[in-house]
Amino acid sequence: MNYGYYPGCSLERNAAAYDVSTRAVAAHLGLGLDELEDWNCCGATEYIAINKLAAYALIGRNLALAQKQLHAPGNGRLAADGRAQLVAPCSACFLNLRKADRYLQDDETLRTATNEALAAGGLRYDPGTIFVRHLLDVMVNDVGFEEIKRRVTKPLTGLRVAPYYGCLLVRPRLGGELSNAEYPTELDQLMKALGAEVVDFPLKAHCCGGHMTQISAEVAYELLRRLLQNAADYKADVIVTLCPMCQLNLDAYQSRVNQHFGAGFNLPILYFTQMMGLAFGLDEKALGFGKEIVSAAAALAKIGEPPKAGAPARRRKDDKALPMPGAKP
Amino acid sequence: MAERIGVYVCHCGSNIAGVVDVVQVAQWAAGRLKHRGVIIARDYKFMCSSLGQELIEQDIKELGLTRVVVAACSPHLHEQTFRNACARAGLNPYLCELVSIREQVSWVHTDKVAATEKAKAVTSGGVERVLWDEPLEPLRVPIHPATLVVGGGIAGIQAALEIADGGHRVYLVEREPSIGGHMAQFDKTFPTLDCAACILTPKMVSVGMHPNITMMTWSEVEKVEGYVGNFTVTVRQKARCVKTDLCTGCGVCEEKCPKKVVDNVFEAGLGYRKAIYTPFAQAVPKYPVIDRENCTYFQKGTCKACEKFCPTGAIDFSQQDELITLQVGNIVLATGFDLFDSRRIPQYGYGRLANVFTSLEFERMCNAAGPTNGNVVLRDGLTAPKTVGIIHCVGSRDKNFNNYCSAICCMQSLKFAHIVKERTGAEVYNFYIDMRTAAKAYDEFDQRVRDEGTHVIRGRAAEVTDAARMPGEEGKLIIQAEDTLIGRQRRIPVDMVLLAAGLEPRRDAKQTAQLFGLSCSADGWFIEKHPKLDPVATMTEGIFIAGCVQGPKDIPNSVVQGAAAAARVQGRIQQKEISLEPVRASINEHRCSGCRICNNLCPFNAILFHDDRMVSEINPALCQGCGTCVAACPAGAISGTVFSNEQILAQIQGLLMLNLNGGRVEELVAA
Amino acid sequence: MSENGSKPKFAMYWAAACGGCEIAVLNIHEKILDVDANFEIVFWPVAMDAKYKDVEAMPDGSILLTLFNGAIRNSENEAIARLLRRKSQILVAFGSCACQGGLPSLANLGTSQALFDAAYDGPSTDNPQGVRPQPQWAAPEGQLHIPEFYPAVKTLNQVVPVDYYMPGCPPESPQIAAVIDLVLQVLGGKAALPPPGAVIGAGDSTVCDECKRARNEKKITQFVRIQDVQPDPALCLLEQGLLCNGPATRSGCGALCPMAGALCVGCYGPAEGVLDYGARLMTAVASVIDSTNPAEIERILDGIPDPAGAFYRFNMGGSLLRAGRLPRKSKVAHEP
Amino acid sequence: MTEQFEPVIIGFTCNWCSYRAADLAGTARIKYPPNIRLIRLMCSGRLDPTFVLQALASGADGVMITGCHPGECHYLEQNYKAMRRFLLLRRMLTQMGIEPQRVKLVWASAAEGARLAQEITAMVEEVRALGPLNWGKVEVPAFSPHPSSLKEEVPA
Repeated sequence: MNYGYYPGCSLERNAAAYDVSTRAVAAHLGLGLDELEDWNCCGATEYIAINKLAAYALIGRNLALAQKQLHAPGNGRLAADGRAQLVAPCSACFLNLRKADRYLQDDETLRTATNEALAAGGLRYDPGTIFVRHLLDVMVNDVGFEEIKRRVTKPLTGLRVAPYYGCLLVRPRLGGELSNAEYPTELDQLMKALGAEVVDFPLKAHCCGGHMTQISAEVAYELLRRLLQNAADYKADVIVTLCPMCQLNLDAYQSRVNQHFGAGFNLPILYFTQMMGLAFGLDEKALGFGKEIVSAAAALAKIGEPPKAGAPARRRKDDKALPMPGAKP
Repeated sequence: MAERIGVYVCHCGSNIAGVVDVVQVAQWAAGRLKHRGVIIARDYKFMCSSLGQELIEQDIKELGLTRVVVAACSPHLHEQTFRNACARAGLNPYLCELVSIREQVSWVHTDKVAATEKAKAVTSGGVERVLWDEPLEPLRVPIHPATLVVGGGIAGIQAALEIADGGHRVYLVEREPSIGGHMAQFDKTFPTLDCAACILTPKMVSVGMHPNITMMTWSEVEKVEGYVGNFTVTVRQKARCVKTDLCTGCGVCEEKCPKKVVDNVFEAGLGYRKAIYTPFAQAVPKYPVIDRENCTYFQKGTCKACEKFCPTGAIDFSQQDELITLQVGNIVLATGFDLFDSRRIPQYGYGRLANVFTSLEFERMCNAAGPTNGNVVLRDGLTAPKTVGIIHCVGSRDKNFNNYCSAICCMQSLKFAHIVKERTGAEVYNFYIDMRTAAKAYDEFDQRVRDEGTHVIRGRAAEVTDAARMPGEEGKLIIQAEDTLIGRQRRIPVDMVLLAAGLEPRRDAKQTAQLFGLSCSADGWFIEKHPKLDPVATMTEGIFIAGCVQGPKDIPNSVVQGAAAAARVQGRIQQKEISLEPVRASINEHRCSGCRICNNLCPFNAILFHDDRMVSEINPALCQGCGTCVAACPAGAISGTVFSNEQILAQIQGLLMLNLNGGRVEELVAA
Repeated sequence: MSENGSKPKFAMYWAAACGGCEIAVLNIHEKILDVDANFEIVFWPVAMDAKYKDVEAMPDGSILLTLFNGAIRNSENEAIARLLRRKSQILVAFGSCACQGGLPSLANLGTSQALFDAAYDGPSTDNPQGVRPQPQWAAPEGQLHIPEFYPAVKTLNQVVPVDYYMPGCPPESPQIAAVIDLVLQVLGGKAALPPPGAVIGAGDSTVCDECKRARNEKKITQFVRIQDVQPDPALCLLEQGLLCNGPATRSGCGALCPMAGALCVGCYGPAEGVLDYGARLMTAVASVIDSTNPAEIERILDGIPDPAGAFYRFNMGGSLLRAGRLPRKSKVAHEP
Repeated sequence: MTEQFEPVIIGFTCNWCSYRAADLAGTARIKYPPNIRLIRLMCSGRLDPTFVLQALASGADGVMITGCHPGECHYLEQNYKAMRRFLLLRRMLTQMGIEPQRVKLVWASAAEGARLAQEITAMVEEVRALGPLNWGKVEVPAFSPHPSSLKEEVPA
């Protein structure tokens, strides 16, 4: 299957590991990623608050480029509903593109103004022609767990993974996101399919603080501490993310958080595509390992270790414990 | 024969006359509609008063009226009144039209001139329509005296007992092995806190002993045919594998059965039962059933422990399901509700966090006959909680799940708070949106529980988590909520969380509705005939609803509905026959081409196709008169009484006032 | 009925028509000799030479039977309709066009301008001078007139009262023969005329009544066009998603088209008592679409690219909307 | 004072929901313009497209079809049939040059008196903006619309 590909700025710099692992895994799975030509920044999370029209024109330009490139005759990238599919790995880019498509559809004034701005560059965007999707959605729903399981050659056995979704992918609900905004499970299932031991990570959809590190560091550190503390409490070896912002915050600011709270967190933060590549047996260097600030080497060394916990204790005759909901006898 | 029409315009005090110039309307009708057959048009203060009705009767007799049009209130209010008046004067009641110039004119418009013009148009529509009215007789259907009650919960039990006490045969069908329903699972009932079993068991025993009640448990209705007064119902009696004539209910089989199963029905998943079981000690009937899916013998071919130990030889593995056909005149549906599945709100942790319980689990927990013998303990079965959080409105009043209020959860949650306090002395926090305690002695109960020291926090819980953030939270479940009364986010660490899950229609409610030919609201609750004035009847004649099948309600209201449905049924039986509105469709066989367009349009299966003659026919007793087939017949071979094509087309012409000189002469005066 | 022992007079006329009705009359074979033997044919432009002025010269009511085929497209059609009405005792609307407007009345969906554009300026027209018909033209020989083209096609009964209706495009020859037999019997005093206004030469059910194809309860999930499928030869065509007009079309033709595997196109018009042909067909077809989802219903309806044409093919002129505002049959409340 | 065009709209209502909604609007004294005239049917499934055509051909400027919300039909599912007929009818009317705003399908439960009044008000304004339908400007023949209904001027 073929998709338009919008990497976004982060993937060219701090999240280069996400970009290379995405491309490597996609190639391995036979997914065609057709990068948009001449794409520009999505405006990230704050631009919309500063100048709405400029923000929509900025995002709209990418959608217009996608429409031009993906709807070109003979392109063959159209879905059954006639829309072209555009994949964004970054949650912020994904949300901006998805939101812009929807709001341009709903708000005629905004649509007209945006298209007037785009016309200056010889472009226009017809809302609804591009179906914006997050990379995780494509992996889970188009490729599917069965296919992923089939591709695993080096299962991630023994590695305790905390799956972290962040907030931009799950909210707001504009259609086509993950199954549950409050407690999504797709990444959990994906990691299980790769053979990892997945910890039930209660803060999986809580905020990482976003750009709060630049505005009010103390607030940001507390948010990050909660996430790291929770992952550590659950004895996770790594936190797996799907968003460059989350990765950056948890990775780059981990030492500051340790300093600030006198803590000793040492949790590598990796992209889910890196884990996929690893389990598929792809070359580690080609997956961007080593670019993370908190080194993942020690954690990854655990892969293949036998499970630590012994067999679950047999139920004793006099055990008074009540069955859990949905328990089989 | 020339038609002689009387037109009567009602003032309704000032209700109509205050906006519509009724005198002018009457004069206009007498003059301008004369060539349409109007020979008299009167206005009168209150047409529905006995004097008003007498006016019509007198005109029918003295002026020889052949048709009557009354312009007054909604036909839903007084259509019957004026039809009766006509009948008393010897005019067929179906030659009378009531058109609404109150609800649809004087009460909704302010411009007096425009309203008067519209009243004329509406009257003119009535006059054109009445010309095409046909004299009709109501349909009379005999009523079979037996009744089917589906569902053996408290509503069904009440209905069955009332009808049986009235001396009529009742078949009570229940799909579980015992009657009792949800009420049998409860410990205490609010607000009086009397023991559910103590008040329910005597009623269950009465059902079991009643000479007029044929109880059919472990059974399901499979097919419903026929119509009001004369239903033929097929019931599948599932194989119990126990001969009830030999079984004494001693319970040895259950004791000896080696197979233990989590009981997801009666024990709400909190306890176990055997593969051969009676769901609870007071079950009626007392005979156990074998759950074939879990029975070792049925799955693996060996065991038969129950057969070996049964002192009376009552076990019979060879029993087969039986199909039983019943003849009944009326049906009461009391199939109850299912609990909202709390796993659908994953942020509350049910199914993931061990010490989160649903309301039904907790009912079983505090029941002395339940899995913990009434001890309030954590999932380990040993530890008593020191703090308990109770979350209201789980799955109710939430646009993500159900918009409606489940009606019972506030009181149930307060009851839980009381029981927890009483049994464990724990601190209790109730998280509510609005406290809804509107019934006799309910609000007093709320006050009592608050006085006992229960903390009530007004705020919908955002999440339940075991992720500790602050000291004191470790090892606890933390409920995060915004306390909207103080405007603060709060985190309350507790040992146990109870989710007051809402009530939902049965998972198979849609199929049940289809089986009985009823309709469900968008939420899935069965629709009553009228939400206020006819709450237990349905659109399908002869089928009544009672209890939670109609919508969430507590025990007193379920009992009330059970009794109300029984009263309606008994009234029917007493009448021996019932008159039905003759709104029916029929097919002109000569004109029918047998194209079969209409064949699958009738949800009541009233349309029959005769293969031999290649024509379709409508069974008037099954027809409910919706007219869909009339509107669909491409050959125009189907006609419908009371709402015929001619009547409606004429009314359109009349409303557009084309009865005058072939054009729309009376334009509305600009408003 | 005959005067002075002479034979009763017969006339036949074509207005806006294709000529098929005339052929159908000739197609009754030797029965045509009975017509000749029993009638004096006074006016039949396709069969004999006659001038309008000859008809005008006849006494009013002197023609016993006139078969009028074709719709009213222009002022000439209307003038002759009025003329023949005046001269005839019995005026029969003969064929789909006279009864219901027929195919010509589909033109009512567009404007006259669009029609002329298509005829005189279409892609297949060679008209370098851009000639358009002119109602008047000054020729060297004097002022020439052509009939006025009406903005909409009318049925015969929209311009004159009609005694009987004989539908079909064309009416089936055996039905014509039967009607002629009947008229002859009436002339011989052996039968009575049907009630005025009746439809003659047709049945009063619909085409399905005569169609032998097997049928079931209908559930339509898609509409297909007959050129795109190989229909089951024994099964109801509508059930196969083919828009057969049979269910709504008056019987009498013997279901020739559907029996031969072609769709009924509705030329026999509405069944007895039906006010609007297209509405009846449309409501029937829509009722059996097997979906409750508006988007899916719309998708299924996309299979009918031209609903107005599909549901009113032969019946636009006689339909409610394209007939303009008409007083409906009203129940007589007072004795006259 | 310029005279405002007052459209006439024929409304078809279902006995169980929208007619009761209209009654409720009355009981609650909710106001709406007097331009609509209602006809009661037992169900929106009774709605024959002929009625709509007849209303438009007889001088109505618009037609409002109302019924129970999908899934709430008192006859189980007949409102879906009304919906199918409406969707097809609307396509055909569009071909005939009748603006789609003139024929509307509105779902209204018995409890939605206010909503029905709102819908009526909105539709009256919409049709007012469109102007008269003027269907009568197409040929107005003086004779019976249907063969079988001819009663007069038949020679013996």
